[in-house]
Amino acid sequence: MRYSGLKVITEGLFGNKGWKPAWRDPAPKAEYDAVIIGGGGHGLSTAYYLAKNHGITNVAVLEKGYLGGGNVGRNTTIVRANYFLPGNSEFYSHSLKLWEGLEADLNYNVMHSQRGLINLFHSDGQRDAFARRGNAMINQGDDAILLDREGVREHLPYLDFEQTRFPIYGGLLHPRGGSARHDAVAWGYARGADRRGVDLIQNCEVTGIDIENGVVKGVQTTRGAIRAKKVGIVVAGRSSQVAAMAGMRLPIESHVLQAFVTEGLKPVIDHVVSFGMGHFYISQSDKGGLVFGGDLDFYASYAARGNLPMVEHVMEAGMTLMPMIGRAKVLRSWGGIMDMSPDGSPVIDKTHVEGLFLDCGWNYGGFKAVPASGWCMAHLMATGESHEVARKFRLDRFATGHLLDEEGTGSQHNLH
Amino acid sequence: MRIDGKGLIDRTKPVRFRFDGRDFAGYKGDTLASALLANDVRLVGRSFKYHRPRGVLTAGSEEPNALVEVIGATNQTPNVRATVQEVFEGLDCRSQNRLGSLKYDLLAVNDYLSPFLSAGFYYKTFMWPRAFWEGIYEPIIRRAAGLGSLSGKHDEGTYEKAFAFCDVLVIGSGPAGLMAALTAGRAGADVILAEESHALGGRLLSDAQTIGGMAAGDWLAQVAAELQALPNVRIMLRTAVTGAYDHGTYGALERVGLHKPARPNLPRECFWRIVAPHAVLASGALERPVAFPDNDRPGIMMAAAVRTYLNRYGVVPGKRVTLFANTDAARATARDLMAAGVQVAAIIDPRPDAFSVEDCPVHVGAEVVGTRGRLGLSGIQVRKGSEIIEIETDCLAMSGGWNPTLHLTCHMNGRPRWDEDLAAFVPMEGAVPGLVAVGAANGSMSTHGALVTGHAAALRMAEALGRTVSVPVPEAEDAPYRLKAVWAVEGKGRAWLDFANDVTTKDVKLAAQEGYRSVEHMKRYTTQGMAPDQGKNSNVAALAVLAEATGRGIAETGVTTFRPPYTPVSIAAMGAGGRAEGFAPQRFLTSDQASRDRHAPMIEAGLWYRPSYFPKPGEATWREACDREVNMVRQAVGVADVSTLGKIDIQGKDAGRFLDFLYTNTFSTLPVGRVRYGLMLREDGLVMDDGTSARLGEDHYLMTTTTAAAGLVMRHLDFVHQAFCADWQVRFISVTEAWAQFAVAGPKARALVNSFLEVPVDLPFMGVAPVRIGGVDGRLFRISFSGEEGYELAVPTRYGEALFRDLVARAETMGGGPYGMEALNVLRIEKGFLTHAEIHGRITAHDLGMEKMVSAKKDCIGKAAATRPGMWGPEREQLVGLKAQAAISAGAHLFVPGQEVHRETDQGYVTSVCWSPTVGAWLGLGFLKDGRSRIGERIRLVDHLRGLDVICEVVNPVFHDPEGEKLRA
Amino acid sequence: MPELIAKSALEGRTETLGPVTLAEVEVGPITSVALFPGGGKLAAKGLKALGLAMPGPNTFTGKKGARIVWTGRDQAFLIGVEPPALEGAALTDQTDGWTVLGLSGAGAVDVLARLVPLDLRLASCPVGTALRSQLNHMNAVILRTGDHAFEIMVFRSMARSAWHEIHAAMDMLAARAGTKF
Amino acid sequence: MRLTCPLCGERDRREFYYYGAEDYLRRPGEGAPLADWDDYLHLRDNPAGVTKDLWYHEAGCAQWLLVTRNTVTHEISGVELVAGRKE
Repeated sequence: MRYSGLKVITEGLFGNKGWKPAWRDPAPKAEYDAVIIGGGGHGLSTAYYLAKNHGITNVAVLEKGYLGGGNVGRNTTIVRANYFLPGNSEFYSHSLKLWEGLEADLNYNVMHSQRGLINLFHSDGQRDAFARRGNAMINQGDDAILLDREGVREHLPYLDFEQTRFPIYGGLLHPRGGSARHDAVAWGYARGADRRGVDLIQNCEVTGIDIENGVVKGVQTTRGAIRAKKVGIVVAGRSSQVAAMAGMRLPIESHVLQAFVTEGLKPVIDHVVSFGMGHFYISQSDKGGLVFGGDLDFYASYAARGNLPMVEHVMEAGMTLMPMIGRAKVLRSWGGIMDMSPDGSPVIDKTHVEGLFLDCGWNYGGFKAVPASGWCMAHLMATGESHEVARKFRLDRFATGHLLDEEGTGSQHNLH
Repeated sequence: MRIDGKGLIDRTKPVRFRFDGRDFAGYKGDTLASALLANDVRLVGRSFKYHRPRGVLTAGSEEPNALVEVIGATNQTPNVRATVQEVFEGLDCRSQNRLGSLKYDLLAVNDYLSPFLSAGFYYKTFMWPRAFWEGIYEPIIRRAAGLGSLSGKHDEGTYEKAFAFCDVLVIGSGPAGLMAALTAGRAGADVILAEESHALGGRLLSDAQTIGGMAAGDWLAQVAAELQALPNVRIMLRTAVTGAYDHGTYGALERVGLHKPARPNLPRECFWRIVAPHAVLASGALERPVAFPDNDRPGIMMAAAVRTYLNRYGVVPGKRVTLFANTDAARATARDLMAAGVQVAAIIDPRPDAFSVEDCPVHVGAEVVGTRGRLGLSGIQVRKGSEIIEIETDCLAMSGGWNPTLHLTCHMNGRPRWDEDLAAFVPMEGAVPGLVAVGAANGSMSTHGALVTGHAAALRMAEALGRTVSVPVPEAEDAPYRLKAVWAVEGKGRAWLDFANDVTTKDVKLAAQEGYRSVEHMKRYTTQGMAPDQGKNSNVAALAVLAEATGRGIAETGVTTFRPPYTPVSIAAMGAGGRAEGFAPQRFLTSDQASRDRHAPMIEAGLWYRPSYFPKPGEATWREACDREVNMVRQAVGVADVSTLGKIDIQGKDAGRFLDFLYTNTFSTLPVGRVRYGLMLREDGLVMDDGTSARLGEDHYLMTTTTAAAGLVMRHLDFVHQAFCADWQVRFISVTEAWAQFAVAGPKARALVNSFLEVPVDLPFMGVAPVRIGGVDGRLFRISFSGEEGYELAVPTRYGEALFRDLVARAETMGGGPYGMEALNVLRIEKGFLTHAEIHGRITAHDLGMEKMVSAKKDCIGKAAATRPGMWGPEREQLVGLKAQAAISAGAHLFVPGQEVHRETDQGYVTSVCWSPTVGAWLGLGFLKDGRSRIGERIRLVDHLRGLDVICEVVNPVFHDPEGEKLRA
Repeated sequence: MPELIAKSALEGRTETLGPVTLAEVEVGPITSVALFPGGGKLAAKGLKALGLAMPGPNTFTGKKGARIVWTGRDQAFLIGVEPPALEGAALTDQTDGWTVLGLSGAGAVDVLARLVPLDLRLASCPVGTALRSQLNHMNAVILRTGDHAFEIMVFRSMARSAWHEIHAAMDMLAARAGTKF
Repeated sequence: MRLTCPLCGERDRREFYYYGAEDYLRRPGEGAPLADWDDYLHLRDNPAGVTKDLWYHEAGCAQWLLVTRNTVTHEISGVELVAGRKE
């Protein structure tokens, strides 16, 4: 069933009785060419691109809960390509290009909105660091504009330019940055994969990975054993547990990241804005809620909930930067579990087991990576070779010292 | 309409307020909702999507409809619950989410388009042409969405945060909460009783009943008086406990000044962090609506709310009231109304076996299947068997039973349990350690049940605290709770589940039809439960409709998760204190005032404020001042406050050994009285910090760190010490704050220093000695961050200001003066000295050309990891100097002249630049691939953002006095 | 020869609002006494001369003029007296590193409850308690010197922020005073 | 969240700095192969359940603490000083 404005009108005229399920609810088959463990954004997009780009359609996505129930359904929906380091630059640049064609490709409105992202800076040193990054973005072929204080004021007149603790020196504007409707991304990929024949199997938890003589043979699940020639682990948030089923110990520590949404308000914030002297970033959703967040709670956790000190820090940052949001009321806070890697960058790589592939370590930047992560993971699973834009996301780079540490904070998992 | 003789409002205190520009009168004790209803105002808002007319539904913070903007003197507050906001003299508010007037909202057209605006319609359209999304579709959607509005002006209100500690936190002051507080209070425990409303009592304020043989109101007054008198009991009114966090921490929001005219320094709200090992959740239960066709008109209200308006506020919301309810308990609303002389047109009870004792028509086994009235209810249709009965009514009180208010028990991921008898979810026991749900919050629906469970929980907590007490539980109503679950009534037209977000039963069914069968999918697809009431009015019914649509039971379907806050909390309250400069402490140098006296612009360096430069008359730009200051240091003498550098005093027999372990180079061999530059790595082999350490005595060192890394280094030292060598004879402590330290640099530095030392010293380069200045013991270091002969003079901080003023005055007599951060930066770039612009976290000793500083003779932190193959070698970028005749910029990237400019051809980047008055050129420091072997090459510097494209010369990073002759002079 | 005038961070400022008084307090010398491993007995001898001993965690002893305040593992601040010659411990002058604020009067606890994440109920925090903690975002050492009296040590460079924040809390409490609680 | 510092007593989480798993205490000796350093610096069991990790009482006594903790429930079952810990 193809979605369109005309379809919405004709269905509306006939009581909306004709809408078909967005995806099937199949029972698992005994064997697939490829099994993807994890029905989140990355897993669904991997399945989609396996089918679409590589013609591999005998694929199952195994999800222990419901589709899109992980971090793709609990994030602050920011989409950007503003990285400095080679290795990251080309990957996120590729991802942004995919975002820009995603609605047409998926026939699903993921509400990708390039409203512009502004990273504020608060000292000369920060200005230089952001300029260095902005120049890298342009060298990569993406866009960046360095705003001075008055330039920021034109875009964001509501900031506190007079009294804020760390004066606003300017901002790096990334016009193609923006946001999207997070759930729709998962659902759009799910629907697209399903339409190409992929079996999306919910409430199916993987309990073991079958390996014989160093070759993957399939998985054990709560819904029975499934044989597969290739298995992809795409379970950010739970990577360590699933990888352990294959005898692996990962360079990952799991951390909780909180985010917040306010009650609906008439439009007041047009861009995605981030503060440079405290952890705070904000945008306004199409429904009117202010969606914002900050840093990790900083302790290893699998509880999808946080604690007050970080909540308060985020709110205080908001109050010093843009006190006009003070009277907006926080409606809901939530926490997601992040795969934190020792350099803040992800892994898309083969493993020591033949046929077993790993996509993990997205820290808290995984949402914007959903298209390219799936694209590259599918490429890796289909061809056995890393995609050219994901070549540096190697699992052994920590051992060899070829790090991709954008923040320069070092091998401490929670500092990225 | 106000009813004489009813209600707990103070009729001697009339209050005037405004709503949508009209003046109204209410009484002290009224909420905005009760006062508007008393004035027969039924239409108070418009719904989110269809802009349907909406009236007051509830009498509490769960209100989905009656949300207004309160207009203050300086700012407005959106989405204020009229059911919570107390009226006060001068309160001014208006309705929201309308285009035009509330009565004639132009966006009401959406209601006619509703067939095309069903759940998730926007995922299926607005995709073509692509450019129309940001340009046309999205702006229209955004403008239509949202409820109230922010003004865009800074919130200048006062907000407060506070901590409180107690033994027992009681949440809610209905019969269960009062009994718990009384029991724990009499036992001598420290009790906090938090009540969301402005008066104690909970349902006792709304229900006419008897407790312990007396009127409930009298019992309440008696208990309240005793609690107020107990010194160990703290009553917090207008305080909603909003979140349960780990280890007995609760968040709570107190409305401090929202119910009165603004006053200077009076907080609007206070956000409390309450720590309690034991907590009693006595939050009661929320009545739930029934989804029958057109159940959203103004005039259709919750039955308990109608009762609350009658008994607590003396208001009836209609002249001919009908009741549609499926429990015995809800009948009390009709009985109370009749007793007050209000006409009850009919009682409709869907239970076929329901009793019929009231003195009004009672339709048993019947359901409401339709309603009339454009801006307010005028009539309903009732189906009884095959018969349809038309009833004229302007107020329909509805009740679909009760949901325990168990939200807090879910804040730590606890899942509630479905109770088939109650047809409701009840809390999972132990879901929040230390928190025990009692009374209706735990499914004990009778007053007796509330008293007994509140008492029992408090008694157990008192015992756990080692206290005993005997408190009799008074007798009270103990009627069984009987209901037949009725979630939705079939019929023509839409039946609302989520009033606030305009989600109807059709939307939920459509979600199921389209495969969004998981409860989370349904919620996200329909937006049910995501409105300001957070699904308090709709979650369970929506779930029941989904369960039926998917052929599953409710328990199997599961629930979405309740997350903090229980009731929305303003950003300003949780962020209290963060406004303006409160976000982070300010650190001031002792020279701060002296610098400001000289009109130096003060800039932030971390938390510190440091002078940027010291302008002189006639200087038009900072560059002129900076160039002058640089020349002054190079030619005469300059004075700068460097007290912000971290200083750590390290003592003990193993102090040298400790430093050897921390630094790449060796300090145990440093002679007493000498200073050495040290490089410190992180354990991952990258450079953490650099600085000098002085050996003050055989077992006594003083380490300096950069300003930026002072805290980090201290934490690192503590870790290395405690984790790896706690038994060594070494102790250390920060003395950053204890010493004011000033750099004196330039060819005349020695003369200046000796001009005030009691005993002039002749220090060698990298020497340190104790000195006496004006009777004060200080320390003199001969170190330099400028490349000139330099000294740093340290005195106890209290003398800092005096010494700075004195040094500057002396310098000025020698053709010198103070210099600021800008000149300091130029001086260090000229000399190729590093800051955290270069040491940015991805840099190895090898990148800096300092690999020889990593001693081969000993282990040190970071040494092993630095040998990883990716950490050194020519493919990495290495520190170089750059020299150009045109302006260059930090942040630019480097390319081979003649090659294309893109990522693949990128050769490196620039970290620091300056115009060097000394060299007469633009100088830069940067990192270039295999840079050390490319000294002498020409390189192209490109900064797209600043429009620079300059050919530079790659040079040694030490531009000034590369042999160090001036330093050692 | 320069004349070096000593200046405290707040120049002895004092302010009273309602029942609460906030004042910068001059406490005299502050010396960190940090025991080396095995140095406890040697150090005890030196302290004994002052009539003092290393205090237990979270306490201070002595009286104004010669106090010893627990500040960490095998570490204390000797306040109000010049340090004796001590063996077995590292002595470090901290006199100028800290600003001490006195907060006293009925309501002092309520003021601190706005800023300090500590249980200040008398049973948990009796007179004689010394706690290392935070005053809002600043590190602080907090001494309970009376039922309604505290001394708060903060880094000297942050003294103005500390004063400002305590004062703001006093202002808000004073404004609330008319509010029925 | 509250942690009980063995010296200072029960304190709010905001007083503490978190570092990572207890692995950081097992520093390889001089000359250890680089694989040991990879283990030490990067690889983690990262259990969903009981773990031991390192916290620093930064705003308190400046002691590093070894905390036994459940990463799913956040229950804390033990806290000891890193200095003088039992190996």
